Amino acid sequence: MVMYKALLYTQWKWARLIILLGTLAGFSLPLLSLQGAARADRGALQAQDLLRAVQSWGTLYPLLAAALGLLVAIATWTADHRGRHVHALTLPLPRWRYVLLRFAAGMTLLAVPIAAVSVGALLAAFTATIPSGLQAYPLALSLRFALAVLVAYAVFFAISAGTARTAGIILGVIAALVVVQVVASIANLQLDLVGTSQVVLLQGLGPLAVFTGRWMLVDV
Amino acid sequence: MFRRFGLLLILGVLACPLLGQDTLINRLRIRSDSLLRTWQQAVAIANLADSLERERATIGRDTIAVGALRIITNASPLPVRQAAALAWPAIDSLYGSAAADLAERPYFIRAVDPDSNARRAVLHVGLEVPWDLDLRSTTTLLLTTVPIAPPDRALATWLTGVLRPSIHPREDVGGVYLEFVTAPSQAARGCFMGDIASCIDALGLGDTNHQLERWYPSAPERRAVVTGSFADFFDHGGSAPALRECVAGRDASCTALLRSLPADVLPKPLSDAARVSLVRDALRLGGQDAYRRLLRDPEAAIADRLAEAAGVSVDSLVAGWRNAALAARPAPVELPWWAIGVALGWVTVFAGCGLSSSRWRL
Amino acid sequence: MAPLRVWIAVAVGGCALIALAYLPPRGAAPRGPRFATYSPEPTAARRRAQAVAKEWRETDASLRLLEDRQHVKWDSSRVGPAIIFRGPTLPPTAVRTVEAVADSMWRALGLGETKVRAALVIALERAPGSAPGPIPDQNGVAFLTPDSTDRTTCMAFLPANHFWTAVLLGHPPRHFEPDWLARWFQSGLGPCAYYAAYGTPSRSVRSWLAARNWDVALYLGTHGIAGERFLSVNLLGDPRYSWYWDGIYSLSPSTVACLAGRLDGCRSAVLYGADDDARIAVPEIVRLEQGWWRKQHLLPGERFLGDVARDVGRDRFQSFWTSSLPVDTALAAALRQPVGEWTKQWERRFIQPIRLGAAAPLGATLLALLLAAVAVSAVALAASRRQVR
Amino acid sequence: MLITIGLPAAGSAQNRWARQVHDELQRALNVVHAHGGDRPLLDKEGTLNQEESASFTITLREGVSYSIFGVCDEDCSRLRLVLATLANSELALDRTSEGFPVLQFTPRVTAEYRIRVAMEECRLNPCWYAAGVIPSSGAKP
Repeated sequence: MVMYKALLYTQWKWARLIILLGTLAGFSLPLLSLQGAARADRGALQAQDLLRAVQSWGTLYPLLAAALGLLVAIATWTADHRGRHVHALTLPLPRWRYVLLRFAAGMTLLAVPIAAVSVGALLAAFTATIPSGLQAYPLALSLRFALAVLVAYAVFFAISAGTARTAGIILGVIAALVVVQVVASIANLQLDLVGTSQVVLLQGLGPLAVFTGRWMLVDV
Repeated sequence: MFRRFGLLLILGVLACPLLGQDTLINRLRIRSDSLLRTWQQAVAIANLADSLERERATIGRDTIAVGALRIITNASPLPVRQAAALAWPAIDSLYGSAAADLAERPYFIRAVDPDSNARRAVLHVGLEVPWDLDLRSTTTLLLTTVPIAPPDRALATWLTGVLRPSIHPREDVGGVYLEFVTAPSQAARGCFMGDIASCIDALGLGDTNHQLERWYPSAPERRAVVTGSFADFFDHGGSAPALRECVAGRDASCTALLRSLPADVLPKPLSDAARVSLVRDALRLGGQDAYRRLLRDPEAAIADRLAEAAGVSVDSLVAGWRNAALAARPAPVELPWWAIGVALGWVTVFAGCGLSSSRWRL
Repeated sequence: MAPLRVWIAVAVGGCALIALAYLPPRGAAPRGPRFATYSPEPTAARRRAQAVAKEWRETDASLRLLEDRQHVKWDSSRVGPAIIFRGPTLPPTAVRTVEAVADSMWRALGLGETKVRAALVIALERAPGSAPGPIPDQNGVAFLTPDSTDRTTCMAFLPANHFWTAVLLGHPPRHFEPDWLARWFQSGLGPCAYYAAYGTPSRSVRSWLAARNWDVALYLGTHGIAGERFLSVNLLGDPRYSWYWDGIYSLSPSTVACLAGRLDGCRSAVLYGADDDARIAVPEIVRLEQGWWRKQHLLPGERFLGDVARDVGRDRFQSFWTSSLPVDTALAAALRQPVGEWTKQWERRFIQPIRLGAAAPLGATLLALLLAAVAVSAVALAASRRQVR
Repeated sequence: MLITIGLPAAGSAQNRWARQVHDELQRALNVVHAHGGDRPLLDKEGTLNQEESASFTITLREGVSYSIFGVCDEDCSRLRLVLATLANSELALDRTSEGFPVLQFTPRVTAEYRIRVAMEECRLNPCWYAAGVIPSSGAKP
């Protein structure tokens, strides 16, 4: 527990600006997206326009989640990389536990912007005048945001924990995929690697499908 | 006696609903007549309002006259006069003597503040244009909105639109060359190879029966048309299986699918641009009155009308048009001298950045 | 710890300021049209003339239908609907062909001699100015249903556009398929096909259908209206494009909820208009305007009752059609299951349930959690084997 | 001998339901006529939807006993026949004989009476009906 607190404190020092900005952004997103759901005398949008606005704003939640995951993950490992992990290896605890503590500390920090999104969504939903036939989904939105942050953080945590070589390999694989796709299209081969990987990863039951789809705070 | 009484009674009872229906019909007839009168008055008033709007559109406006062009516009930095001076020769050369009618059909151009937030009066007549359009765009606007009387239905259908002066004549004809060599149609390819009958077919000037077979005679062509242009359209309900068979190479399915399309939807081997360029050639050959001759007989076949306008036979018109298209073959990719300079400049910049990097300092 | 308090204070203060600025919602301006238009708008006088013309067209159509109903001649040698042509006179051979097609279409619907007879009034395209008044609307399909002045005749008004006029005058385009005409007639019969097949509906069913302009009983055939390929639900387009959702959200909430596979949504989409006891006008003229599918309360509603009839069988549908019970009770009895349940399954035949709200699919959620776990375990594993060089 | 009043059957006589009720009513009138009945006073045919009714008036003479019939088509399972005064006070009604209600009535005074036919159950609307009135006996000159 002491060790966890120490790690949490160090990570807080490295990532506090990111967390602060993420919290403000996460809190303001739901409020901004529901500005059209005002009383009739205050320029309220019709249901269709309101839904369109909510849908447009909805694209920012996954972006915010991915950005938070990426930046906090990088901040988590930068110091260790700089010190060539000597400090981590000198600590009196198994390395795997050290990794889990780092991850837990990062997630603890990320809980703040997640909470901000939840509070913002709940406040917006309760104070907005929602047209009849529509309903708000603040809890579903908050849960999805939390899940997206967790996944983004975990993936980038894994990538940035690796050496530059690991990162190079990952980037190389992606680049190879793109090059093969380009060559295939030039050669007019029926090969759609990018499309397929997009479907596998981002659509339907893909592991990254939580980022895609529509993030509707208000819907039918 | 009773029977007669009964009969009258029955007829009366039977007639009741019919009488009700008659009164309803009379009521509707009266309403329809009065609505018709109201409509006739309303149309007269609307016509008056339109003409008043046209007059208002001229009040306090300048009338710019260049050739037969008349442009009524408000004072603004929009380069209308210069644009008209550039547009008139193109318009005059296309419509010839018919262009004189444009003096009676002015452009109404309202130049407005380009700031989209600025308040604007509702536009009832003419065009609304931001006053910061440059000369080129204003000229293009004049060329693409020439207020010439629309052609008859037959010509408009064949052209799928109105004939306008060309903005980039050379590129237009070059585009026809590209269609010759790229269109998935033996008719277009035959035209390219010099078969004038194929050109006439590809342009839809000949016999329009069995057009599918004439334009796309081989199975691969028909499959290319289905998969290239109508895959999404046919991929629903009853036609989806036929589409799959067609994609799998069953020509009968491709043909059936294409036959199920309305005639004007079947992709033309040579685009509308090619047809327009042919008409332009005919008008150029025919001289001043060519456009009037083209419109003279709306009942005649398009091929005859083109020949009449051009003053030569369709075959020689099409042959000349084909030769012009072949001559306008787009230039192959070339490397302008300045591109080499730009490339070297960038190399120097990046090299400089690299050499000045701190990593080189010890 | 002092700096921590400062950061927390900044965060809380910032959020409070944002809340003060934006709560409660201040309202917003609707987004303008996607493409700015510079084309002239009609004057107010022109708009009024157009409105009067529309009203005249409707009155004229009603009048003509009533007149035609009075003068319709029934040919006892035919089973199909009587055909009345307006506009140019057709050659006798063309008339015979049309009647033969109409008869075979009638038989294909399983109809023979019926208590309520249908008459198709086909208005051929006429040249502008060839008759007084505004140019008739070539899209205004209308139906005059039987009423107390004539309980046994249902009239369908079917304007023939340029294409169909050419076909009827005996000049079909060379790609013309024979079954197109029959399909056109079939879709043109609309509610009259139901009247012919099942008679006049009970008061409750009729007032339900009148309240929703018969949108669930426009097509009795086995295919979609105007053929397999043309269900109104297909007109929504492709979910990949933004206008798909614009189209979805232009529908009523219950319609959207039904597309999402929600029972209550499907139920209220089907039973829209069943509660209010709509006054049935005499004459009752049902008009379908262009874009009628955008006003449907259920997609693809045009074939809903046709599919119900096919699924439950003639007798059960007949008892629903003439039942004096409330519509929801009568329909549930005919379907032998709750209306929402059946409709939800029916909807699935045409469209995958759309996703509403913000929840991620369960499977995707589990896979995402698995991916996170694998990523973190991989790092832990790699770290255990890390060497210091 | 077949009695035909020569009704203007309009379009309705063309279909089988109209023919069915027409024939059934003629048969009923023939039966009464064959057993000493007079010529029918009234023979009315028409269509009604379920829960609709039609009524018509007829003059009946004092002391004459009249048979009043109603028939309806195969889709109708209950037809109601009511004889009432013009002030709508019911004098006789038959709601038990389902598709073939019959009334026997002998008026005490010569007056106009109202006969109302109500379509109580029709499986496929509209249902065709026919009603007939015939003096069954004792017709005075």
